[in-house]
Amino acid sequence: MQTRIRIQREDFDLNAEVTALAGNGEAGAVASFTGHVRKEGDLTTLTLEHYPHMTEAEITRLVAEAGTRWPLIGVTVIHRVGSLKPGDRIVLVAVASQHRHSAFQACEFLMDYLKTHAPFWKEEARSDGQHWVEHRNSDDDAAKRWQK
Amino acid sequence: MQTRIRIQREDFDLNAEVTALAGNGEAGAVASFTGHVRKEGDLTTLTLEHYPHMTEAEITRLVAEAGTRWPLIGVTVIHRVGSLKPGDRIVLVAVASQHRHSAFQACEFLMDYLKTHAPFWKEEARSDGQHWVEHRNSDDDAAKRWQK
Amino acid sequence: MNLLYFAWVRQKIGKGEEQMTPPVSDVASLIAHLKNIGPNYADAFADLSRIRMAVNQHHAGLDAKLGPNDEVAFFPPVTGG
Amino acid sequence: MNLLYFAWVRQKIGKGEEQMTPPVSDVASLIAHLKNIGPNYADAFADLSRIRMAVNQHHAGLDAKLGPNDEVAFFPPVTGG
Repeated sequence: MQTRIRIQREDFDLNAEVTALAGNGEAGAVASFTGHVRKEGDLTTLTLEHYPHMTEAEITRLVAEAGTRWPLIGVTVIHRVGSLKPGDRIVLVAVASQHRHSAFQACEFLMDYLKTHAPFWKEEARSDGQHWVEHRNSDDDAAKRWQK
Repeated sequence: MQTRIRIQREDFDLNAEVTALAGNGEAGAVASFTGHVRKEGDLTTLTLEHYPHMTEAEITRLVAEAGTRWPLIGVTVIHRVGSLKPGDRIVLVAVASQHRHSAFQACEFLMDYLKTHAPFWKEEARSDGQHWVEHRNSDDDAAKRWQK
Repeated sequence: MNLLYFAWVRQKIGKGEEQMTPPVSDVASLIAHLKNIGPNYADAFADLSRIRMAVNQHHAGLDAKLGPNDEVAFFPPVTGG
Repeated sequence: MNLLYFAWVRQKIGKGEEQMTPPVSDVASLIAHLKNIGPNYADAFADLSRIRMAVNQHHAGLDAKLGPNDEVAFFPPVTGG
């Protein structure tokens, strides 16, 4: 399984990433997810902090786990860090497989586990100052669905 | 719900489509699926025929049905017709929602129904001539999962 | 009535579209009528388990009613996506 | 031992990283040790239900064993993706 994991400040080109992942006809199905900074009231900036090295290590472990559950051809995970604005993209998870259901399942599994396991923290800047975003229990519930 | 449906010979730019769909911070989650022509043995060309007008009408109905099942912000469906080569993209379904599970579910629902309801037909060119692709029962089974 | 044929149904019949005003009131009787026109039609409709149809651009069954201004399409099970 | 702090844990403690060799053998006793260093640490670790930890870049619990060369990180529940 071809795995690409990148933590970066820059935006990414979804078209180029999916083209690279699909290869030259190796994969019939690519499921992708992009997470975007929502425009919410007076939110001006969303700043992402992470734990260098552990982030990559943890995502590598999650992708390996996905590879044991579904027949995957390739996975690309790109997560941005630094200062983002409403509308900016935060994350890409793209999964190539021979079969679309496997691609969809693995992509959603990876997003659910990324949300609960990958060491990133979001801080919002609003008119009344900076606030760390609270972890959502609904994300834990989403990840628990995949427990075997 | 913002709906874009296009049947076209040309390839598409996934990055531009997802950016348009996510808007300027309206959607937090975009799930996408791209189907690609697989490289298979001596396959040289895959030609897609469709039923003009009914194709658009049927996909419009499928998107409307998805909109009754999940809270969606926007849907883009692009399906190519004409002659394609191994590695070429065939189809894009992209779904924007506030919540990623809705986006994933609606995207997979639309792909499953597109495969069983949208009037497209694939013809393969191989070294021994042209062959119409047979409908797969597994696609019917996939669509049946969504019956209420 | 406007008749449309797609994929191998079109190839077997030898045309993609034709107008006719057959004395039929549902899809099943239209198919019976077409099979009598010639061997190309009889061949195309030999195995109805392999034929799907649409009336006025909606998927339909053999029992769908037909009027003189309807658009009726015959085609194999779809293989897009 | 290399200690790392992230997000509001880092802000409350006032630094992101420090080295120390505390006389502890698991995460729970490391936290007890840190809380005695000063009010900034006591504040950061006041509510352990809001603290997560990793040992050598793997998620870990309060009962995880520690050795002198381990990397231990403390942070809030994650909010990426």
